[in-house]
Amino acid sequence: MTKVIINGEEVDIELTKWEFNKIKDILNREPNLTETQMVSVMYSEHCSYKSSRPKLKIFEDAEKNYDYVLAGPGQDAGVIDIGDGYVLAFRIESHNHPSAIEPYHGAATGIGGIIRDILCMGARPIALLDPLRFGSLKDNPHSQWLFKYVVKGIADYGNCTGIPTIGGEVEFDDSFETNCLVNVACIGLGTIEDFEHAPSRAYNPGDYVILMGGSTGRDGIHGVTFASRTLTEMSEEDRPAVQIGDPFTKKMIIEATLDAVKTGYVRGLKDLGGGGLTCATSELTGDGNTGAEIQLRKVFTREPGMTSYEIMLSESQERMAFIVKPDGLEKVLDIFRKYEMAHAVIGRTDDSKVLKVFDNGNLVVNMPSKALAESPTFKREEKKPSYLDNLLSQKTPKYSLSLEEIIYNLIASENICSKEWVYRQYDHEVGVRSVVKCGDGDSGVLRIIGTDKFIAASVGVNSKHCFLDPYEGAKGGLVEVCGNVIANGAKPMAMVNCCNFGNPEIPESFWYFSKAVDGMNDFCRSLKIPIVGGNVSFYNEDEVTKTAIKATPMIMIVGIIEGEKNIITLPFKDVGNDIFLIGETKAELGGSEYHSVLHNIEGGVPPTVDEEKIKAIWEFLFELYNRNLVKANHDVNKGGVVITIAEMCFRNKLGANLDFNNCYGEKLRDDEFLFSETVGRFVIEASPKDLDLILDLATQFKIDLKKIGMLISKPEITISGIKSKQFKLDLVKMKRLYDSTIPNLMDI
Amino acid sequence: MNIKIAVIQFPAANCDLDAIHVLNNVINVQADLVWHNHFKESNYDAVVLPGGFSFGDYLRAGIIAAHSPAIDEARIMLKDGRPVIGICNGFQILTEAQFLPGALLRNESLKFSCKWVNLKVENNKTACTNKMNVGDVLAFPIAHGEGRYYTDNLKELEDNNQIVFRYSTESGDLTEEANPNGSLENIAGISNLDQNCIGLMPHPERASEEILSPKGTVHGKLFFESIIDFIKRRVS
Amino acid sequence: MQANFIVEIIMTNKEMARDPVGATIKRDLLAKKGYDMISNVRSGQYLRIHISAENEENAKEIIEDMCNKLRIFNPVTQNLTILRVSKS
Amino acid sequence: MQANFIVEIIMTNKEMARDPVGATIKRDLLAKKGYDMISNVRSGQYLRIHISAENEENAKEIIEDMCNKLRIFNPVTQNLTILRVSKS
Ligand SMILES: Nc1ncnc2c1ncn2[C@@H]1O[C@H](COP(=O)(O)OP(=O)(O)O)[C@@H](O)[C@H]1O
Ligand SMILES: [Mg+2]
Repeated sequence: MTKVIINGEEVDIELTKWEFNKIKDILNREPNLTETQMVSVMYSEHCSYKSSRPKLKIFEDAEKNYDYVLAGPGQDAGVIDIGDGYVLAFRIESHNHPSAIEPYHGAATGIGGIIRDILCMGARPIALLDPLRFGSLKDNPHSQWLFKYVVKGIADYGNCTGIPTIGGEVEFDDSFETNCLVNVACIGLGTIEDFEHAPSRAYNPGDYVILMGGSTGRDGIHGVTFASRTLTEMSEEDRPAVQIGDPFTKKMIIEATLDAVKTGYVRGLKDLGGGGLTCATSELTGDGNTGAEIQLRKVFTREPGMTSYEIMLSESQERMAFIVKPDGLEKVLDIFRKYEMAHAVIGRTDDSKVLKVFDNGNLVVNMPSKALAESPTFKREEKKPSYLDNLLSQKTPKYSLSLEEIIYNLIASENICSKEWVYRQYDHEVGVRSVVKCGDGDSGVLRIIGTDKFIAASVGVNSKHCFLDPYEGAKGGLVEVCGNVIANGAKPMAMVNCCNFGNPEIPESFWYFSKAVDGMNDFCRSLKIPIVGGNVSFYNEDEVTKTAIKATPMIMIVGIIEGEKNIITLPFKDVGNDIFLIGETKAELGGSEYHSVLHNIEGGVPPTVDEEKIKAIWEFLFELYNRNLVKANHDVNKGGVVITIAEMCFRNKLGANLDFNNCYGEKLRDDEFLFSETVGRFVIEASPKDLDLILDLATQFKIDLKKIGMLISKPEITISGIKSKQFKLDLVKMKRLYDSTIPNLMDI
Repeated sequence: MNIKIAVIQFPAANCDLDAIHVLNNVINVQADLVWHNHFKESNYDAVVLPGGFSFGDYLRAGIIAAHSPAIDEARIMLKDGRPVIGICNGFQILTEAQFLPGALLRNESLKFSCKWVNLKVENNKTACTNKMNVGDVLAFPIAHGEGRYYTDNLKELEDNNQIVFRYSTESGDLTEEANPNGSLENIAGISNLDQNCIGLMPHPERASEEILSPKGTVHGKLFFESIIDFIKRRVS
Repeated sequence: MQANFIVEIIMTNKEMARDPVGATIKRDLLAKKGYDMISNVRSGQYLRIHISAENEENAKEIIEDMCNKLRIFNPVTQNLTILRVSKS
Repeated sequence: MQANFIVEIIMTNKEMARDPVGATIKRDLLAKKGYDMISNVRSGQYLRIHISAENEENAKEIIEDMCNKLRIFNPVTQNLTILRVSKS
C-alpha cells in the first residue's frame, strides 16, 4: 500500500510510488481518483502478470512456429486449426482464492469465467475439465467441506450451462489444506470464419460498444486491489468478497453471443472478468490501436448511487462487451432482445487511441488506451530451497507389510482410489459428443459431429513430484498428460498450463515457478508441442505458517484422433489376450504414493524424463495403432504398474496372470519395481497372434517392452517372477476398496 | 408424408440441440428448434420439450417454463392427440404444467447423478414405446438432480397403466439398488391417459447412436422411431 | 392509498414427499456427535416478497392468491405458510 | 432442567450479494404474469429444528454454534437469521 494525495485527499493505492509517478509521466498531469484506481487494477499481479511476464516470454512464439496455431499466449484462449473449417479454443484458469473461502460460489464463478474466455473467441464451449487440490480428507472436516462444495459448485454451474465436464483430476495433500486449488479448463469448438471476424480487439473506429448480460453492482470491487473505505459508506461485512454465480444468465449469454457472432456484424468481443469494464475497454482499444468514448451512465446498474470508479471496476459476473459495426447494430440488438438479455450501447470507438469515459457529461477518465494495457514488470529473485537436498537423499525404508497388503492399502488411498464420486455429479454427456466417458479412458474423447475427427483432452500434474523437483516434475506432468491422450489414440496437438505457486516475492517460491516454466518449455520444444496459453496463480501461501502449496504447474493437453477406428479405451477386453509393459521401470519412488501412504515420507528421488525415450515410445504406439494391434491402453502412474493393471481389469470383470521375470535387474528391490512411478510407461492389451510382430516392432523402435502376462476370466491377479514369493490379489476386494474410499469419507 | 417435429428452446434448455441432432440426422425427420415465445402448434405433428435447466431450475425445476406461452400451444396438441414428449427437464415441465400427474423432487442423495441405467418397459401402447415390448430392458443414461418421482395417487397411475418405464437391473428386476434417485416404485417415465403425452427422466437422445451407447444397445432410437410411427398411424 | 409491505413465505415438503435435506442434516449431526439434543430437522424454501398494497390484509391476499394461481408452491408435494407480513 | 423447543432459522444471500433465484422469479414469472406491484423477491433456505435445551437462549446458542460448525451456512456470502424460538 502506498499513500498518495489525489485532489487534496489522501488515499491508499496498491501501486508503488514509482508506478504512480509513471502514470503522471504518461498523462503529463496528476491522475484523478478513478484513473488511479483503474491503473492500480490493471497493474495488479492478477491482470498484469508483472512477476511472471518476463519468464513467460519464452512461451510466446507458438503462433510463429506452428502454422495450425491461430492464437497463442496473450489471447483470451489458445486457438488451433483442426481442419474441415473448424477451430478449437481452449484455456485453463485458476479460481483458488475465492474457492478457499466460499467453495461453492468460488468454484461456480471459476467455471463462469473460463466459459467467457472461450466465448470471446467466437467458439461454442463444448467441454470443461477440473483439476483440483485439497488437504487430505481423512479426519478433516474442513477439507471435506471444501471438496464437497467445490464439486457441487462446478456441477451446478457446468450442468446448467449445458457444457459437459469430461475430465479432471484430484489430489489430496496437506500442503493444500488452507490453499485449495480449483483450476478449471474449457474447450470451445468454432469455425475459422467466426474466429476470424470476432477478435478480442476493436480495430475499427466508429463501431458501437455494447454491454450485455447481468447488471453491474458493487460486488467484487472489494475483490480487486484497494481499500474499501473510499468506495462507499457500507461497512465491510455488507460487501461480499466472493461473487454469486448465475449459470442461467450465463447460458443465455452463450446463446445470444454465438447468435450475434453468426450475424457477422460483431467485430470485437471481450468478457468482463477481473478489472471489469476497465480491463475490457482498455484491452479492446489498446490492442486494437483505437480509442473510445464511453458513457458511464448508460451502464445498467443494480444499485443506485454507484460512483464512476465503482462502475468502471465492478467485477459483477455474467457480462460481455461487444464491438459492433454500425450497420449491424439493430440486428445484433434484436438478438439480445429475443433472449431478453439486458444490454446497452455504452459508447463508440474512434481513432484517438485514447480512452475517454464520461459521467453525465463530465470527463472522468482520459488516458491513452495502451497505457492501461501495458504494465511494468518486475524481475524476481529465485533461490533453491535449502531443505531440498535433504529430502532428495531420503532412502526408501524397508517394508514390513506384505506386498499384497501394501497394494490393498494403495488402491484405497485417497489419491489413487476412484474419482467416480466426483464425475457422477457432472453431466459429462450433454452435447451428444462424449465418446470416451469419464472412467473409460485416461482422457475424455469427444466427436466433432459431421466429421470423422475426435478430440481428446486431459489435465494434471503430480504435485508431489514437482515439490521435489519442479523442472523434472513439470516435464513429468507433460509426459503423463500427453500419455493420457495418447492412451486413447490421440496425437497431442497443443498445451495450455496454469501455474499455481506461492508468493513470488519469496525467492524460494519463485524458484519453483521458474524451474517449472523451464521444464515445460524444454519438453514442449523437444516434443514439438505448442504452448498456446496459460494462467498464473501466485500467493498460494499460508500466511500463518509461511508455507507454500506444493508447486503445481497444471497442464492441459488437447489431442486429435483421426477416425473412429483409432479410438483406444482403458478396460481390458478379452480373456487370453497378452499384457505388455512398455517403458523401462527405474527405482523412482521420490514423492510416490507408496512413500506417502506406506512410509509417511515425502522425499526420495522423483522420476526424471528422458525425452528421446519418450519420443520413441510415442512413435512406437502410433505404429501399433496404425496396424490395429492395441485392444486397450492405460498409462502407468500413481501407485505403479499393478494398480494400473487392476484398474484395467475392473470394467469387464477380468483378471490377470502376471510374470515380472526379466522386467527389472538385480539392483531393484521388489517394492522399487512394483510401486515406482517412473513416467512414460504404458500397459497395453494385444492379441497373442500379434506377439512376434509387436516384439519385432519394439526392437525396431528401440523401446523397452516386456510381455508381462495374460488376461484370465477369474477376477484375480497373480504375480510371479519377483524376488519375494509369488502372491495373489483379489480383484473383487480391490474394486470394493477402490470404489468406497471417497463415498465413505464424504457420504457419512 | 412430411412429418415436422418442434423441439422447444426454453431459456437454458440445453439438450435442445441434441434432440435436434438425433431427429434430423439419425431418425431423418424434419425437426425445428423453436424459441419458446415463437412456438405455433399448427405447424407441427409433435412437440419435444428437451432436457436442460429451463430458467436455471430456479424456484423449482420446470415451474417457470410451465408458464411459457409454448405450454399453451402444447396444450392444444395434447388435447387433439398429437405427441407431446418431455425428456428430463421436459418431464419436470410437464408435471408442473399438470399435463402429467405427480412431481419430480430432489434426488434422495441430494446429488446430481449422471450415469447409464436400465429401464424396464411397462407399457408399449404409448406414443414413444410402440416399437418396444413390455418387459424389454433398455439402456439409457440419466443426468439430473431433481428426478425423484412422487405422486399422491399411485393407485390411479397403476390402474390406468400410465407407468411407462421403471428403473430396473439389467435383467429387469425392480430393486432398490437399480433406483438411482429414490423415485416412488422405481418410476422413470409416465404417460397421460390418452398415451400421447409422455415424460421421462432418462435421455433417449443420448442413446440413439452406436458410438455413444454400450455395446449392442441403441435403444434411444426405438423411442424416437415409435414417435414417428405413432404420428403416421394417427394421420392415416 | 398504497404502501410497501414485505411478505415472507415458506414452502416445506409434505410428510409423504419426504425431506432429504432435513434428513441429511440430521444424519450429519448424529455422525458428528455432541448434538443429540437435536431430535428433528425439517427444511423448506423461503421467499421474501416486497409488495405494494393497500394494507397488510390486502398484501397477504395478493400473495396467497398468486402462490395458488402461479403454483409458486407445488400443492402435490408442498405446504405453504405465510410467515408474516410487515411494513417495509 | 431441559425442555423442548423449536428453533426456526433462515439463511439468505447477503443483501449486497446477488440473488439470481429471487431475481429470476420476479422477472420471468411474476412480472410476466402481471404482478407488477411486486418490486423485489429474495430467496433463502428455511430450517425448523427440534431441540431440547435449558431455555430459549440456550437453544438459540446451540443452533447458531451448530450452523457455524457444520457449515450449514457460509458467513462469507450468507446471513443467518433466527426467525423464532418457541416451546414445542
Ligand atoms: N475432478 C474431476 N473431475 C472430473 N473427472 C475426474 C476428476 N478427477 C478424476 N476424474 C476422472 O476420473 C478418471 C480417472 O482419473 P485419474 O485417476 O486422475 O486418471 P489417471 O488414471 O490418468 O491418473 C478420469 O476419467 C478422470 O477424468
Ligand atoms: Mg492416466
